[in-house]
Formats: sequence, structure tokens, C-alpha cells
Amino acid sequence: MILAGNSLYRNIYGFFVGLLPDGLSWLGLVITGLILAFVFVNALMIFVAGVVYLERRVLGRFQSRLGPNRVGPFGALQPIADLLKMVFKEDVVPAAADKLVFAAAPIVMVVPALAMMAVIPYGKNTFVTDLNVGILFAIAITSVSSLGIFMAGWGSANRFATLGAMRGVAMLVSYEVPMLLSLVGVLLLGGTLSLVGVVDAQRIPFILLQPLGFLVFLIAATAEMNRAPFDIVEADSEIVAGYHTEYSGVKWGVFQLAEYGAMIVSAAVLVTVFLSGWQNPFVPQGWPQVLPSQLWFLLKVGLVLFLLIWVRATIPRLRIDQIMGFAWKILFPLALLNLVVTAVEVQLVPNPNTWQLWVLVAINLAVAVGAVVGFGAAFGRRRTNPTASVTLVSLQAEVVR
Amino acid sequence: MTNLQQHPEPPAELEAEPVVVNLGPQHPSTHGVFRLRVIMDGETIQDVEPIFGYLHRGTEKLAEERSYTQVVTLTDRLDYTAAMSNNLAYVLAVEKLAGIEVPERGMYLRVIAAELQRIAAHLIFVGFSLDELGAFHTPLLYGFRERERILDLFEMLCGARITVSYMRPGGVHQDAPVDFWPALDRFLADMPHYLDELQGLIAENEIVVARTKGLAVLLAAKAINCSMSGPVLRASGVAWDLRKQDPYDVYGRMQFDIPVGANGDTYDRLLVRLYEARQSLRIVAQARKEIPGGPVRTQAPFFIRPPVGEAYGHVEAPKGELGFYLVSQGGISPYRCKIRSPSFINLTALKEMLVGYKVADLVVIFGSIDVNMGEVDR
Amino acid sequence: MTYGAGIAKGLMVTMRNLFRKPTTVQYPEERLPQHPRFRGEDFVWYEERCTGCASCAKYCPLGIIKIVTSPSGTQTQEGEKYRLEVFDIDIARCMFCGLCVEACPYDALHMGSGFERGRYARNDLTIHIDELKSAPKRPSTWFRPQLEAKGYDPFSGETVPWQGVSRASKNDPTKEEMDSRWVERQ
Amino acid sequence: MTPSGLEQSTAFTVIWWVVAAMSVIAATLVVRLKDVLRAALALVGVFISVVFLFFMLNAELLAVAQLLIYGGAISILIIFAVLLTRDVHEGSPSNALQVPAFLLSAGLLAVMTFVINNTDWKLLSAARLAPAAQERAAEVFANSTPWLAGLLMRQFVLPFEVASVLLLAAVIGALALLREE
Repeated sequence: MILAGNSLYRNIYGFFVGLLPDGLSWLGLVITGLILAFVFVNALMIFVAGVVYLERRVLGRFQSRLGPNRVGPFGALQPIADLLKMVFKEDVVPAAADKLVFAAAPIVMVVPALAMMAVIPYGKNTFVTDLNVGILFAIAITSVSSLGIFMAGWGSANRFATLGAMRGVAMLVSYEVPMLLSLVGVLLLGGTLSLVGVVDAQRIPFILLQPLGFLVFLIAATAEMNRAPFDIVEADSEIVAGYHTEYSGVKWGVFQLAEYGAMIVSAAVLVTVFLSGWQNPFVPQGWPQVLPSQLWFLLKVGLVLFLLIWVRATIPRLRIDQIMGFAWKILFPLALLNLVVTAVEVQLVPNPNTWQLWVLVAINLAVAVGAVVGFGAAFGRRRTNPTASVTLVSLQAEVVR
Repeated sequence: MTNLQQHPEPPAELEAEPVVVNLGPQHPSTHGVFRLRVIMDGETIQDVEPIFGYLHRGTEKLAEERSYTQVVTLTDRLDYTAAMSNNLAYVLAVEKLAGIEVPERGMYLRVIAAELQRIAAHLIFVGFSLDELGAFHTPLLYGFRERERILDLFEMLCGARITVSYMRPGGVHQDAPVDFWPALDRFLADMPHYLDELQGLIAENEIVVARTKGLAVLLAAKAINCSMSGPVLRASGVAWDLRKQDPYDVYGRMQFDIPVGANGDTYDRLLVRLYEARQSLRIVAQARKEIPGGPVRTQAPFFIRPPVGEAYGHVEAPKGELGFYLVSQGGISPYRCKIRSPSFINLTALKEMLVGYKVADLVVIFGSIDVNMGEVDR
Repeated sequence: MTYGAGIAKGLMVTMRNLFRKPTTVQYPEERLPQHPRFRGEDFVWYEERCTGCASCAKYCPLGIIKIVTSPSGTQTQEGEKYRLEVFDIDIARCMFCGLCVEACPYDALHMGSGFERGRYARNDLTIHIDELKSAPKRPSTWFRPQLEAKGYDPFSGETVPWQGVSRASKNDPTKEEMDSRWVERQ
Repeated sequence: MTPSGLEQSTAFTVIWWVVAAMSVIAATLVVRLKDVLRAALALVGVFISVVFLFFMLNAELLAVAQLLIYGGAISILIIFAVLLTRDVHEGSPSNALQVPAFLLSAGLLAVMTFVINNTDWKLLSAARLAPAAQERAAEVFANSTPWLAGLLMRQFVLPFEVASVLLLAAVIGALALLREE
């Protein structure tokens, strides 16, 4: 399994096996694993630092501020300064806390993000392993983070933390269902569960063939990574900081690492599945490429991250019951609709040629727009005209006395 | 959680134990040091008990130790987002008590200052409301950006931005500088666009509507019974505005409308304030056009000795009816000063509005009343 | 209209703001322009104009001005002017309401125009008479219409001598004139 | 993947035993811990180590299903059940039936060991299969997911759907029971 395909693991392993004597080939296996783990943990740290900096700067500009700009050129060293601050901060553990659970929670939180990194293709032939159930694995491993949230919330022995944990667990479990369902359409089209294979299967980005699936996955993924407008887990105006209210210092930093790591990795999965991954969207495969595929991948992930930051800067938070209702009443049927439509299409046109493909794109787009508008009309409130709820009354000024 | 809660004996039947959560006094959304003891079943609020007094500074008692003019500086600190309105309410009471006439120009300047202050206070309200709804500070910072222009105008008027102490019994302490008027004109030209932008950001946003529409409906009768005032009362459908009902200064000459809500829900309370800000702009523009020349202040002595008696001066402050009740025994300082602060009175209906809603709604509903702890605790 | 249009509208608003010039002012490097009326921390006091009447101390709502005078004969204007021994303003408690300035009958006390008088110890926040004497005379034009009429701006760095701050319509008497007036009254 | 010799390497065996030992330790903790929450977390540990075991046995779909269902949903369900417990920290006292329980489980272990040892496992490496059948088996094991899908969706589609209808009925029944008047 892990040695399949032209993976990074296989290449590095091959290099070490060539160096080592025959009897020690298992050592090559271990060394390769350690090297890759080291590289990926640190790569995640660096990317998280970059994204934190990026988010603070972009959010600042959205809000007519400058954002951090004092440490280093353009404030680019701000994440390092933050890290230093976190390291030197006192690590406070509440007296009533369940110490073991309290300490283990950040570690459990960070595992999914790291584990997901192993299956994502970062570029042409740049992946650790081609897991043949990669998409399922990526979704399944995120569910572990809900466990981390629960452990943190419960272990803190704090009411706000417990509330946040309850909200988080309920929300994360619910949103896994539409998230998985929205991917089934892609599986039908691509005919593979492998994240490496799904990139090769995209003659045109699946966002065009699966606009509804993309929308559902984007929303569900936003919820899975606790980003606005689904950030009820750590709603700062309501429950202070949610599950990590009591955390400080490095443990808090690990939570941030886990959250932003999950954000990056989820964006990477989104790009891989719907935005044709590392492929150049303008020049088809096989033609001479100017930019390396890894750069295209980074650009697309950056685009998705910018979208998430933009949404965070604009949209208020939903309430817990609205969020749950949204998942089950709107996203779930939408994902089912997408699945049915895609299944019919795949049955009718198993191997579409170019013009058939574009007809399918048009049909799917129409279905997506129709579904969104229809659901909006059925479930949304009537569009409110602000002037209807407030009237201007002209009064003659009078002296009462 | 079980080891935190001391229950002497388990309840007879199996039911969820209510959870007691103390929101505040240090909580991001309690607008200062306010404490709400919330009894919840899951996320649903069963009972609330407001506890306040953390910011009590004894303003009323301090006023008895100060001369009438000196008390002006104390009023700045009541509702620190609306110092001008507080000043105005107090000096009106003193003028009534001592029978001091105010020159026309002084009255116009006071109206301009008070209405600018209303816009500033409403901008803060809208920003913080959206913050409580969970928008990541963006509307708040937009609101603050535009409020900054108003504070710049205040700095021109009186040299201070927040604690203005601008008004004196008998007028305002000083005429506006010459560069104030062009700056005011620029502000009046720009502000409607800013308000449009802010309204575009929030008024039709589906999430804002879903979060606030139909939330914590306060019926008109209930609002009147709870002696509510200000935008909260008007959002409930009662066209009650002291600027119309008991016009002080030159409000009688101003043409403006009163925004009145149709449903009395949180959404209306949000919108009424946005619309009021536009009406305030109308008033400022009129006052700026009509303002006569002449003195701005009747030269009252610094140590005013009003005749024995009592007076009540009230204004329509951004948060509701702000009144000062002063008793004089002929001395240089009030014998008794009682402040009717709108924030405090508006808290009366809090419990009725909160029970049955979720924690996430709690901060939104509490925010929609727009209380200021400086005024509640005095 | 379709569902989601309101959110799209909001997104457009934030997007427009992304390309606007940020409002933030990088404080120590750049500063906002301030109005000459700004009521600053460091009071400006003209020793030559002060008679030690302590009106400012009386008018102060917090009573933070401490004035100690002596009817010493060393001054030229004995009887008209006291010698000031102590003039302490405890700006740790000052709320910059300006009532002291409003009260001063001789235009001797003015609000300052600075705002960077932060100190590490609370005791250092008291402005003593020596500091008042030696401080650069850049008064705020708050409650001093005569300065405003001249178009004076404290933020331009220009200082005003004690002769120039009077509210009186005619020119201030010189020191010699005042001396001779004192002699004539004898 | 065809067996690459990786399964036979020392490192693989060592890792396999480590994970297996982890699962046994976690399982023991589930029984022995007094704190109910910690016991539940240990149970989640068992689930996760089984995921690793499945991965190492080339059963990716099973592993991911285990992770998705047990690691995610079931563990949360168990934790919610724990929350309904009144005394979390001392909620799992050792009881008087310790010895009989130990004997019973020991007997169960013995029976299972016996059964496993005496079953005629159709092993790939064993020469009992015809060469053609062995090739096909290797193909199946190299990429088991499509084969499982074929089995579920084609060959056994009726039982599969019947099971889903049954589950749906159970969910609706649970909702009907919970629904207040």
C-alpha cells in the first residue's frame, strides 16, 4: 500500500535501500518514515505560520486596518514572535481539571491534520502515499478532531469550555454526513477513491461538473474546520473561547496549530477533489508547462484560503440550532440531489466526449442554481425589505406640559 | 461538572440538571462589568439574574459635593459613549432650576453636538451588535472608523473626544472654531454613504436576519409597562421621542421623522438605530443651515446659587430618556441629584426577553437593549 | 431576489474595503493632525501672569492643584501678587476638563497640547512648579479665543511668550510700566 | 499491491506487535479504569489501534470504515452516554463478580484461540490453491475496495438494502419514541 505508485515514500525508500546492506532494508523503511514525518510536521508548522500571518494581514485590510507589520519586513516574522511568546507563557492548568485529558486534548486535535497530509498529492508525483481510499480516509480522520474538542472541553472543568465542546461535537458529527455525500458524486465521475487518482480523472475541474457538490463540500468543510460562520465552538462573544478557554501557552498554540492545519489540509482536499488539484487549469496535461505543478497547487490552496478569510471577515455566526437544521434540512438533501443527478448522468453518458461534457456542465449548473434558489424559497424567510420593518413617523413637535 | 456542582440530594426523577453559568463580570459581551447569572437547561435559558454594581462610582453622591458647573465633568462619565447627551440633560436641569436663559446660538450648537453624539453612539451599537452576532469585528471597526470623524469634530469643538465637558449651564463653554463648519459640511456629505455601506453589510444579510428576526419580541404594552424608552421602545412600535414630545433647546424647529419598528424584535431594534442616525444627520444639516450668530453662553457665575426648589431636566439620549432630578437648598451644590439613566431602566425587561432563548441569543438580545454599565451603575 | 443575495452584498462591501486605504495610523512614526484646541496633558503656565489667586485650585472638581504662596515682599508687585512656592498639578487624577483654565482670570494657566507624558511611577505624574516654569510654552487654544484669533497652532512648534496670551484688548503693560504704576500708588 | 516482501520484513512485524499490544493494553484499561470518561477514551484507543491493524492487513476500506464509524461516531455516542452518568470520576467501581467475569472471559479467549488455530484459513502463501486462483486472490487483496464494493452493490445488494431499511426504521422508531407529545 505505502509503496504503491511513484510516491515520495517509494523514492526515498529506494534511495536508502540502495545504500543499506540487504539485511537492513527494514531500517530504510523506518528512516524513510521518520524523515517524511519530520519534514511534514515542520512543513505544516511553517505553512500554519504563513497562513496565520496571511490571515491577520488580509483580515486587517478587510477591516481597514494594517495588521501586524512591526516584526520583520512587513511583519512577516510575527508568527515567530507569537511562538516565542507562547513558549515563555505560564502553562496554567485549572485545579479542577482532569489533568491527563486536559494535556492529551491538544495532541489528539493535531493528529488529523498531520495524518491527512500523508494522502494529499501536492503536485505531479509529489505525494507520500497513494491510499486507494484516500478521500474516505481524509474525511474519516477529521472526525477524530471532534474527540479532541470534547476532551479539551470536558477536561477543563469550565462551563464555557463544556458548552463549546458540546456544540462542537454535535456540529462536527452532523456535518460529516453531507460532506461525505457531496463527495460521492465525484467518486462516481472519477471512479476512484484515491486522491491521486481523482486528480488524473479531472479532464476539467470537477467544480464545473459538480457545482452543487462543491458548494455542499465547501460549506461542510468550513463547518468541520470551525471557521466562520460556523465557529460556534469557540464563539468568542458568547462562550469566551469555547473549548480552549482554559488553555494557555504552548497547549493553546498547539490548538491553533491544529485548527489552522486542519484549515490548510481541508483546503488542500477541496482543491484536489474539485479544483483539479495540481493541474494547470489553462494548459492541459501533456503540453509544455511553465509553472511547476506544485506551484499551481499552492496557488489554488491560497485562493481557497483567501475565500475562507473573506467569508470570516464578513459573515456573522449562526446559532447552534440553525446550524444543525442547515446541515440536515438543506445540505443533506442538496447532497442527495447532487448524488442522484450525477448517478443518472454517469449511467446515461459513461464516457462523455468533449461536447457531451459541456452539456453535462450546463445541466449540472442549472440543477445547482435551481436547487439553491428552490431551497432558498422553500426554507429561507421571505427576503426582508428593511423599510418594511421600520416606518418613519412624522410627529408635530408639541409641548406636553 | 458533577464535582463542581454541589447538589445535596439527587433529584427524584431522572432529568437533566440545570447548569448555572456566570456570564461576567468579565465576559467579552457584557458591555463592561455586568454579571448575568444564567440558569440553563442545555443551551436554553431557564432563568437569569442580573447582578450589577461593579462600576458604581457614586456619581449622584459626588454631585452633592461639587458645584453646579463642576458636576458637568461627572456627567461625561455616565454613558461614556454619549457624553454630549449627558451634558445636555444635566445643564437643562440646572437651567430650569436656576432660571438661566440660553442664547440661540448656544442652543443650536448643543443640538448639533447632541445629534452628532447620537450618530456616534448608534455606530458603536451597530458595530457591537454585529460583533455579538459573530461577525469578526468588521462592522465594529467600520463603525469606529466613521465614529472617529465625529470625534474629530468634537475635538474641534471642545478639545476632547470622549469626555467632552462641552456644555455649561447657560450654553456651551465656547463657540465653534471657524474650521469646524467646513469639516462639518464634509462630514454631512460623506456620512450617508458610510451609513449605506454599513446597512448593505448587515441589513439584508440572511444570517443577520435569521439570527435577529422574531427574536425577543417586546410588545408595546410590555415595553411601556417596563417604563422602557429610547430606540428599544420605538422598535416596539411606540412613536415616543422626547425631542418631539417635550422639545428642549431648538428641537421644536427641526424637521425630522421618528423611525418606529413594526415587530419589536431584535432586528427592528438594530434597524431603528440605523435609521435614527440618518434622521440625526437631517437635524444636524438643518441646524447647520439655520444657526444664527451671537453669543453662545449666558455668563452665569461659576458658583451658581439656584433658589430653593427642584427641577427635572430630561433629554432623548441615544439609549433613551436620560433625566437629571436636582434639588436645591440655595447652596452652591445640589442638595440631591438623581439620575434616571435609560440603560438601567431598560434592563427591566431583560428577564422576560431572555427566558426561553439560547445562550447565543442571550448576548444578542442583551446587546440589542444597548446598555452601558457606566450609566447602569452610575 | 434569490437567497444569499444579502450575503453577497455584504461580501462586496468588505471586498471594496480591502482595496481602500487603511485607516490605521502608525503612531510613533506618523501622527494624526490635531486641532489647536486639543486639551493636552502638560499644562502651560505663565509665571509672569500668575498672581497666586488659586482660582484654578478652587474650580478644579477633583482638587488636584496644590498652590502654596507667601505674601513675600521680594516681588515687585507686593500686594498684587503673591510669591508662589508650590504649584503642583497631580495629573494622575486630572481629567482634563479645563475648568481651571476657564477659571483663571489672568490667562496665566493654559491647557497644554502634548499627550505623551506617560511615566512608570505614579508619583512622577505630578507636574511640579519647576517643570511648569521650564516647559516650552505651547498652550492649547482651548478657552483662549485670543490665541485662536491669531491663528496660532501649538502643533507647529511655535511658542508664545507671556505677553502674547492676554485676553485684554490693549497691549499688556511692560514691566517698567507696572513698576512705575506700583510706585505711583505709593 | 502484490505482496512486496514488506509484510515479511522485521520492521513490519515489530510495528504490528506494538500496535497489537497497544490495543490489548487499551482494552485492559477500559475494564480497569475507575474514571468512566477515561475508560471511554481508552475504548476509543482500542478502536484506533484496530484501525492501524486493518491498515497493516491491507484492508484499507475496513480501516477507514472503522475510523469513520467507530473512531468518529460511536466514540462520540459512548461519550455522550458517559455524560449522562452521575458520577464520572468514581463511576466504575470494581464489583463482586470480578472472579467469575475473569473466568468467563478467559474461557472465551481459549475458545477463540482454539477456533482460530483449527480453522482451515485459505492463506495466499499456502500452496493449496491452484495457481490461477492464487493469482486472482492476490489481485483481490492488492486492491480490496472495488471487490468489496462489487460484493455489496451487486451480489448482496438485497441484504444490503434490507439492512439499510431496517436501520432507517430503527432511527424513525427512536425518533418517534423520543418525540414529546
